[in-house]
Amino acid sequence: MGLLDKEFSDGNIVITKVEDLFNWARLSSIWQLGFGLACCAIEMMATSASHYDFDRFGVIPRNTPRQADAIIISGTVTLKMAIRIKRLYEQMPDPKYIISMGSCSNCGGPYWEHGYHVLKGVDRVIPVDVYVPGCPPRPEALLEGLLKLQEKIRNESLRTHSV
Amino acid sequence: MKNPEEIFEILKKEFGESILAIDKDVPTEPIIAVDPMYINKVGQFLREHEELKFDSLMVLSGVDDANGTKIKDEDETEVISGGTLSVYYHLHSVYLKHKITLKVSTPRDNPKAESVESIWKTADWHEREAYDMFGIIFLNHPDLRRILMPYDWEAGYPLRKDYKNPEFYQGMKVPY
Amino acid sequence: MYQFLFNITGNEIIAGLITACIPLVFILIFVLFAVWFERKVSAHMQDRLGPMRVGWHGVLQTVADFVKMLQKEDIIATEADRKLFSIAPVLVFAGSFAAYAAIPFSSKLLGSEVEVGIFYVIAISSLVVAGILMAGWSSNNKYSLLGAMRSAAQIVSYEIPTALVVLSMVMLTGTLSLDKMSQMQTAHFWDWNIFGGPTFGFAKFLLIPFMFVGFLIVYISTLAEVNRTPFDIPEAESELVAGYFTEYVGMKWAMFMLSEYANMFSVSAIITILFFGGYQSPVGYLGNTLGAPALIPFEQGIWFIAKGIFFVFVQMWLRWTLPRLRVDQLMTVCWKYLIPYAFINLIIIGIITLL
Amino acid sequence: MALKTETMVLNMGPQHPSTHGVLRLELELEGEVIVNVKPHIGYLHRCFEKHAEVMTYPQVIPYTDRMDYLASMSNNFGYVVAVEKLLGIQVPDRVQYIRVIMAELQRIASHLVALGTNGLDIGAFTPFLYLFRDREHILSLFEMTCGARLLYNYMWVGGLSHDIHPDFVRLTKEFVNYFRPTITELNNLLTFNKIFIERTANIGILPLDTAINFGATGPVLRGSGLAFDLRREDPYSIYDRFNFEIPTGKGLVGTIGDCWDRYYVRVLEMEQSLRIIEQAIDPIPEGDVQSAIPKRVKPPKGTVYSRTENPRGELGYFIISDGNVNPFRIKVRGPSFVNLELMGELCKGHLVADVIAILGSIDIVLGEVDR
Repeated sequence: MGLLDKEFSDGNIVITKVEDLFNWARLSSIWQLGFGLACCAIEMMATSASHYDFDRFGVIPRNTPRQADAIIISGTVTLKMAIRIKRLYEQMPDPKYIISMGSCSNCGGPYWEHGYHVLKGVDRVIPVDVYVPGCPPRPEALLEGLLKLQEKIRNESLRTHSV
Repeated sequence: MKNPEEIFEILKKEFGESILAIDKDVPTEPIIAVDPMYINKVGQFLREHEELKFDSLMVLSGVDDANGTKIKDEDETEVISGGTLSVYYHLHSVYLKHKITLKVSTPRDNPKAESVESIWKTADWHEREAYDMFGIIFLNHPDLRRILMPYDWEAGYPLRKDYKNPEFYQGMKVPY
Repeated sequence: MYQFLFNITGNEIIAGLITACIPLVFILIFVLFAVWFERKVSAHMQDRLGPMRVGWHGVLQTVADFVKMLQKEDIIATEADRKLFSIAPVLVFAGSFAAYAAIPFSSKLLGSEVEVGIFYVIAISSLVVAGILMAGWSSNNKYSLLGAMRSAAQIVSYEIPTALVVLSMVMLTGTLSLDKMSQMQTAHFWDWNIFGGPTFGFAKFLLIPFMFVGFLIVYISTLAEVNRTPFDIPEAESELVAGYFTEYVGMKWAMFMLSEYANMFSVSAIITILFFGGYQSPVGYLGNTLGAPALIPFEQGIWFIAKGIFFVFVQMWLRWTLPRLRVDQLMTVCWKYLIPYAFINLIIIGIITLL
Repeated sequence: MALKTETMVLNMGPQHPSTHGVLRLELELEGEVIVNVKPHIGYLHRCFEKHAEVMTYPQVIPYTDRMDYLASMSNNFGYVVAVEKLLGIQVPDRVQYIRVIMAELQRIASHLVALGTNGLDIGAFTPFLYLFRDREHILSLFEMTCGARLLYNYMWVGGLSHDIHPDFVRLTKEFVNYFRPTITELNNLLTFNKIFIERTANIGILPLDTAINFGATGPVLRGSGLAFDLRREDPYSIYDRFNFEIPTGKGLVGTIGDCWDRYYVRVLEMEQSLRIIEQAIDPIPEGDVQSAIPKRVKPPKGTVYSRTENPRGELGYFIISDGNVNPFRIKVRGPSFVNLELMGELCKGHLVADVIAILGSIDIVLGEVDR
């Protein structure tokens, strides 16, 4: 965003307007990568089904990492799967966000002590934006996690990427 | 419909010394111990015999009996040496509706047993899982490699009682 | 329209540019509307609400999607064939946009009164196949290669039943030009071709069943040409992940979506012209009754767009109810059923027009 | 000189829209026709058996929930029946009746997801959402009794965690009356839909003897024509008090044992479960559900292998106890783990699109395959 980094003398009216528009667009059409790992994936499916309807917030599942903006890591991340998740994260185009859903992907969940094959938290492999607690979190909790992510995007500024 | 004692008699008569013993005192199910190198012949016989017709292997589970001696090696972790790793076969006949449990005990340092994959196709993955979790090698199994753990996992066999977690796996910290 | 502008400006380039811009503007607005419309239609069919939070009832949803896609990082895979990779979406969009040149929106607003209108449209819309093959090959990804192969085979083989039915309609109406075809079906719905054409007589009643068969054949085969369910095998989410545009990101992928929806409308437009009286209104014009003939072209435009959107709605309706056909079943439907029926239909209509 | 062709290996990787979670299928393709399928599993191996060795008997129950997360009630049921057989304790009738009702409700919910995703793989998106709408009713019933939507930890060794809600009986009856017409709605929309039949009839035909040899159980085995249901074969709990039929594949549309049969067996099973619920719901006997729960679960030294009818097939728990508080070894026979071995057998000679249809009809849950 070299063009916009130049400080206009009279300041920020132009930038905040454009910033709001860009942030509003990014937050109101978050396309999630359609893949689930474990029990949380069933709750994620229930959230995008008719009763809780993810589509109200503009979230539609996309199948290829190329066209997805956010991954919802829903389920236990095992060591064998962690390598794949890292590659998926790298394949996604840049303004991308990660929602870690469920205590398994937050910190290893019920498998933290004796799970020899479980990665203790997905943030050891990819940077996470929003953690949704619960095992599995209720659909309302996932929706609240999405709203938290939207809030975070709303405050992002074009000049310095806030992550 | 035969109960385990009759089946044990038939097997004893057929195979003689390779059928070791039957123990009935332990609750809920009598178990017939079999010699590990003859298990595929016994299995073939159990499947073909018209009075028995055990045509489906319900489950094949590896067990670490942990009955060896516990010795402390240099960094004060205890390693079990000697003792046995055993494999339990639960067989069931769909048409004659009777069940039997076989047990095979193999020495812990080089656990070898015959594969029954040629008799019951379902044993293919069960044996691979027993190998993956305990290191029991099944002779002439089509492709015996790890099934649940990553293929390049060198830190031993996880379900053994004396298993220790590796520190790192491909750059990721394993323990909490 | 071109002639009218040429008289004003006197310079062909400007006139040509302006007449080309009108369908482009229409397509952009239509795509913004159609994507939102599809999400709302599919949502309400599935007992849920669809986009609600972005504007009143999610009206600005597609605008948000569009602006978000502007910000996406443009990834081209290292082994991808760089030049082909970027040309493919442009070619696919060019194919579907060029078809709008000959579509008469109303008696006044008409790209170019081309004598061979329908022939041009069918020829130009097969340009899309080249673009799809390029996209599939250049993104160096097994899934897109499989998707591109399938969609090329599908589009090429479904052109034949479309061409046959169009041939039978040309035989009936006697002209190739879309504009004349629309004018012939005068402003009352019983004169439309679906009900046997304008001339009253015994042939008109004989024609009606074969017109319906022709309409069904051409509707099914244009569905397949536009890759919509039950024929959307090239981008079958469940098998090929996303077909030939698996590797495309942001704006390049938006071009594919633009051309898919543009194709959907152009195909529905062709069907309305062939069978449902193009821009003629079914119940006569308000302009005549109020005595303001200048009003008629706008009414015609509104009727034309309304009919087009109705057929686009039916395509969406089919997409969210029917499962998907397999590739070989799709080919058997085309070669074993649609083409023979189209031939028989062609012969019978020929005989009837000779009566 | 024959044209030299080599097969293309296509990876339907762990992230794929229709592999029901994290399963990698390595397809060897000859053009579009499949030469060989090699499933790679283990992407969701959560070390259940290691946890079972370090936890006490009651602590293992939440881990059984997370194995087959679509049928947690049946997992609890299987484990609890096994431990009670080892302990030799008798459970009051009220607990038995509630357990049967919960297991049958869970069977309907699990079949709804199975049928929905099977339709979704073949491209029918809307039936998936209708079935999920009906499933929400069952989830609210579960939520009313034990507070959780998906993983319940409801059945304890010797009893239940909570007694049922006062108007649970009324709401279940309402659900049964509401649900019966929706099955016919599903049949009109998807089961007898021409394209769905075209895509699933005569695909992935499983002859009966290979099914038995591969140890397939549940709707996969019954789809091939054998009426083998553990609730009737080897009745546990009080299933022998109810009368219900065992639906089997009859090849109405294609041959016996094809994808459509496995699909249709699940639809008929849902109706049978409704019948069981109706018979079980009326006379739920009175009593305290936690009366038979032992203070400390310390079974004697010995082994037990008990098998129950999970919606996907025979769920077996092989427990070896050496007399102290936590189990010495628990081996779980997951039905999906065994049914998944059929993939290599069923997909030979089919097209890529059929692999998805066959995988959907076998209906696997990765939590149970990888344990």
